[in-house]
Amino acid sequence: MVNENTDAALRWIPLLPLAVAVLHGVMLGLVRRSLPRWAVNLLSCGSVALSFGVSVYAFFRLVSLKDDYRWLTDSLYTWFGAGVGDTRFSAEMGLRLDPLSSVMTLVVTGVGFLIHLYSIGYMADDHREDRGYQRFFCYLNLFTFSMLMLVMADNLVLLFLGWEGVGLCSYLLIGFWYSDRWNAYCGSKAFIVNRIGDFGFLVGIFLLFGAFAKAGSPSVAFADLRGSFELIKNLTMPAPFWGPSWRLVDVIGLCFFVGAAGKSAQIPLYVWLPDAMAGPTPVSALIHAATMVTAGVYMVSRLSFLYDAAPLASAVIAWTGALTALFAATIAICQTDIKKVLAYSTVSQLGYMFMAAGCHGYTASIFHLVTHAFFKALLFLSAGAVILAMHHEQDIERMGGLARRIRQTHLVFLVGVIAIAGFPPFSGFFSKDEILVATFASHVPGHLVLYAIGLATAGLTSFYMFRLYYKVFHGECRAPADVREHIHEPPGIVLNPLWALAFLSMVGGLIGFPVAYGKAIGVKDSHSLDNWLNKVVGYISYHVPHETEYAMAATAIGVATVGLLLARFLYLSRPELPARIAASAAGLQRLLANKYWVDELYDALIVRPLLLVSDRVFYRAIDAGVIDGAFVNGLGRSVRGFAAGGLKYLQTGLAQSYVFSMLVGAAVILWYLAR
Amino acid sequence: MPVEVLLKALFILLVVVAGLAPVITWVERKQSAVMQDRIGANRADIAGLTVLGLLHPLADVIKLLTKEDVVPRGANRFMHLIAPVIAAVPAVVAFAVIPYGGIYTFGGYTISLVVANPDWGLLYIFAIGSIATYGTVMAGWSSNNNWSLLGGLRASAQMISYEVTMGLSVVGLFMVFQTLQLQDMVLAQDTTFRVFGFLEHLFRVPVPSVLDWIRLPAWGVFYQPLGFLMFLTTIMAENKRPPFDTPEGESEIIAGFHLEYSGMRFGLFYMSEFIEVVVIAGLIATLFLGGWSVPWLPQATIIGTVSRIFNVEFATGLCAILHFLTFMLKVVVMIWLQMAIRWTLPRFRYDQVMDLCWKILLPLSIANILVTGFVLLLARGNAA
Amino acid sequence: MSAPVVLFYVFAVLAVVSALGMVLNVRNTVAAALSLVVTMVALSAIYVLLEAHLVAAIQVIVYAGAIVVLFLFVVMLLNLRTDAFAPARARLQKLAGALIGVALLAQIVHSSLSLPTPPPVPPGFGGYRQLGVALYTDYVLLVEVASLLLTAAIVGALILAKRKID
Amino acid sequence: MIPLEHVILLSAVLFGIGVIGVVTRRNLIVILMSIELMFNAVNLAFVGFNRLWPGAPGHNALDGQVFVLMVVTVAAAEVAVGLGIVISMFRNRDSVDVEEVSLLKW
Repeated sequence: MVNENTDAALRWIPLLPLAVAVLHGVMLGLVRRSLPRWAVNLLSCGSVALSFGVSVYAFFRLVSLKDDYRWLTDSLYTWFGAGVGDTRFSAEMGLRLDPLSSVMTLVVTGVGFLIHLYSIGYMADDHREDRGYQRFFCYLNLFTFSMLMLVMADNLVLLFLGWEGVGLCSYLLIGFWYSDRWNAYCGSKAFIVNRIGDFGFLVGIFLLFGAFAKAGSPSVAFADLRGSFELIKNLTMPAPFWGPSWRLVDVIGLCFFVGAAGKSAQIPLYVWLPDAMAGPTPVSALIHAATMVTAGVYMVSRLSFLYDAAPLASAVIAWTGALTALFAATIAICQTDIKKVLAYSTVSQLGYMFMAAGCHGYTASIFHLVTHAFFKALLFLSAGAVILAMHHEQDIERMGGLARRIRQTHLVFLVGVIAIAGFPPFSGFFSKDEILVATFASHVPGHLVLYAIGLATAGLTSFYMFRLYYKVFHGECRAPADVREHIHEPPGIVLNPLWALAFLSMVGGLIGFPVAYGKAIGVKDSHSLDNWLNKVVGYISYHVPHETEYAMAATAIGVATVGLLLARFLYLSRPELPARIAASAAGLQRLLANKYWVDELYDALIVRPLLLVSDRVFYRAIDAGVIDGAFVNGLGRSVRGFAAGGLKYLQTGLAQSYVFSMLVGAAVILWYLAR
Repeated sequence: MPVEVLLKALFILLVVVAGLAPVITWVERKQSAVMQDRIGANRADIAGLTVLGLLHPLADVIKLLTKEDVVPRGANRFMHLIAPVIAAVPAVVAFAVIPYGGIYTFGGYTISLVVANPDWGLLYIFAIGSIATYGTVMAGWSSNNNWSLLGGLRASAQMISYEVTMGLSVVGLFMVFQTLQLQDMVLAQDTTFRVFGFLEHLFRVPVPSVLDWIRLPAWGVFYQPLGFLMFLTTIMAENKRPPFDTPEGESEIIAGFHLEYSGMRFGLFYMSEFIEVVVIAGLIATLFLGGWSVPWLPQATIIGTVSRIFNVEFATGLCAILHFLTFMLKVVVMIWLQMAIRWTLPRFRYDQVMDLCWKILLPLSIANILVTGFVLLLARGNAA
Repeated sequence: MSAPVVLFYVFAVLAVVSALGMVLNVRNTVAAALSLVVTMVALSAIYVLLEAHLVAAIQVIVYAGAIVVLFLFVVMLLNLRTDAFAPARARLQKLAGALIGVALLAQIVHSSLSLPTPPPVPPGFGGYRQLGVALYTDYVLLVEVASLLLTAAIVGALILAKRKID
Repeated sequence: MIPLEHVILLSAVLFGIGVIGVVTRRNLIVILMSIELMFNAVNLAFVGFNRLWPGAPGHNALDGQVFVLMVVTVAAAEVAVGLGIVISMFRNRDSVDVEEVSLLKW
């Protein structure tokens, strides 16, 4: 089977974007001349398109394979190894494509390709940075490469490589317009917060490898981990401080989840994502839809075998996800920056996915990941189109009534809104519905509460998305006159990807057409995504009677409709009301508008004390005082004094005296030897 | 057998040094006269008969012996007195390793006609030659005379410079004959080689056997023509005779290092030059012209043929005499050649001498070594 | 006491005396150089007695024939008739040096007493053939390094002694 | 047979004489000569010890003599450069007194 399961074509999927990125890097860094734009476009988009093609090819090869042997591997070389014998650690540079990662590859390359296309139009008039255009595409390609490495890695260490890669690229891209200090700050913030998560991830890797090494099968390759997971399933570790010993699996799962929370912006590490809006809009789209934030979800489902055995960790994940979803949704209500709204909606959708994953509904979370990739990319890109049309105006208070001016943008945006709000038959409906079902049917403690939270979040989502929609596209235009004159439809290179994404957002849900409805319309196991993934992440573990499922779907639609109507009432028919409500509930309004002062809280609790200690103690006292003062300069001073005081008089300038001292030394040595 | 060595040494001293050297002075006069269309020395006479001026050397000796031996004021007396000896002795002792005959066996008793045949014969020659420098230098320095000093300076510089090239120029010869012993070298040359053999040895071109009859005596001069020329040049420069006589340089530093010498001490310098001429002749004959060997007639052949008629002892003795005569003949020819050069070429300027040594001869000799080694390697590789 | 031993002692005494003559001769540099030559030649004779024929020849050719002549050349070039220096100033240094020298000498004598009698030499020992083989097989790297050193020395001497590099 | 102790002793004595010359004389040329003398002493020791271990028939052990040859080479190079220094020094300060050239001091 092995020869059938190896395919050297896999390596090209990540390699092509990397090659182009390196080429750009060389041009920029060494040659210091930027290619002409058409060349940049051709190379960057072409490479991503090609790797998309290869992914499709690989996908069909997977399909052709037998059900139980459905994976492709392409091992390149041993990245690095350490140790010997039964504690040998070796990280292979090997790619592995199984159904899960093939789905991810398709999403990353496909959506990524659309975003690349879009960027051509979006960055066309960007002349802010030196050689910025090529630099931008260099980062984009690097980003794609990292994400592909992440999803195609066949072992944890390699996955961590991609993990760090996306972190780096997000930093580079969020701070792309670094001349503006605020952007640079946001980039650093994203990077640092991610680092905090990565720390947990690393600890998780160490623990996992240590456990497996102790159990006698040292490896970090997913296949081995999964195969010999039984060995460590029941290991325990002593509690660090007190209390009963912990289950190792739970600890490891939690550690990994810390990492996932960092990448995928869950409480408490979500703070970087809204600030990530500082980057250019395509970047936001890329980060939110295709590449970065999905990494956590992917990783959790990749390690599903581990989480299946770790109830505690799963529960934590589920609850964190749910709370994040609700929390972010509430914040999103009061945001006035179009991209901020979308950002918080992303956070809450990710919360959804984690909620599902925590309830062992990995298929559901991946499903939602895919659909979310579609419509969130769509939303961001069309928002970018709006911003372009408004001449880089992002405040929705200055928009309105754009529906007539930019029709196509308006249409695709509407598709995205409907999709995310979860109205059938758009994609969002199916995935969200499945998540709710999974939560409802799972055995996580308090799963009904989770279900309720999910439902409420659904309503809130629908509400704030339509609020956004109405405030942007309807009502009278609040833009200043000069801008109002020049509102124009963006060029085709910007619009076509939007249409493609809109189409996907509409029909994307059909890949997970629920079994229940399938029965209704007489299609046997219609949930193709489930059939596709179940060998990797396990079968859908919940079974609810179809009637319940219908009822839940109905309630979900109902809640969404409520949100829709409320938004319509508040922001279309009675646009003066919200201000009054805000005035009456000023505290709440301020609380939400300021995002619960979470940033300020972190700032006060963590950042400032840290800075203070570093400055006062580590820098002033230890480094400057002890190391520099006592050791470095002190040593130099003493030597200088000694030499200038006495040593220099040995330098008589008479060669013979030197010879004489040499002679004495030689005599002593000789005497010692001949003694 | 010290007696044998003593006899050989005596033979050399009598025949070559005492016999040949004075004659050479006459030869020089006469040859120069002939070359310059003069009559030359013809006055000295005993009872009226002048034997072609052959008495002149005798007259010279008497005159020099009877002259006063002056030591200039402020000179370093000891050195001044000892310098000529140091100059003359090496020239004489150099003969010790030059074979003037082969190895012969008179029933049971084997004799090799060379005073001493050390393993490092040629090195001995070089060592002696390098000692000979000191005579000149000491003479030049000790006379407390600026011209002499300059002469000594030039002599020292010139001689150490040319020693280098002299040594390098014969390295090719060692490589060919694979020995430093002069007797062995001559034995190796006492044969012939096929002129066209090199085609086979180097280029693997088969040579028609007819051409095998075209043979040359296996002399160094044929193996190392360039080496021969360079060795001749350098060793003549070592001898400080014209055209390399910058240490004496009559025209600019009156007589150079022996300016302050008179009487027999000057005579010693004078004689040592001529002895060296003979040494040079013998050395070149030995190294490059097959020494005592008769061309195309190897020793074995001679003895074999003659002993058909007479007995072997007689044949051997005849062969020995023949060899000695051949050697002397070659020596004489070489002496003649040196004289011819000395009276033909104008003097070099000092800087020209140095340039010739360092800029032309030294690179040439090194190149010669390289080429020789390469050719030998090629031949050996083809042989194997 | 066989002839070589006698010769050895003769040459040894000669070497020491002439060496002293070189070092202690404060009047006449040329004389010093010449007595150095005597030492060299005596040493080469001792080398012959020690079966190191090639080394003996090289000793005479290089040291006596080239190096000391070079010394003489320089002395005459600079025309130092007598070196009119007061002896070195540091008397204490001299004293200490002499003491240390004596001590070292004693030490060496003490530690080099009673060496075994040397075995008979194998055929061709010290001859140019054996030495050449040793040089060009085991020590070929040494030879290369030496060639490099000589080249550097030539260039260095030129740079140093030339009035102006043209 | 030549007693090697005396050979070594001789070399030691010569070396000592050379050292004395180097340390006490002020004439740079004589100092160089003394250095040569020291070289020779060392060579003598090498040759003597090589005589002590001449190796077996078939393969001679000539390390000592090889080393002597190297020492000679180095000595030649050293003299060439040293005398070059002497000449340039004499050209600059008209003397070969080593105590004249003591500028490189504190």
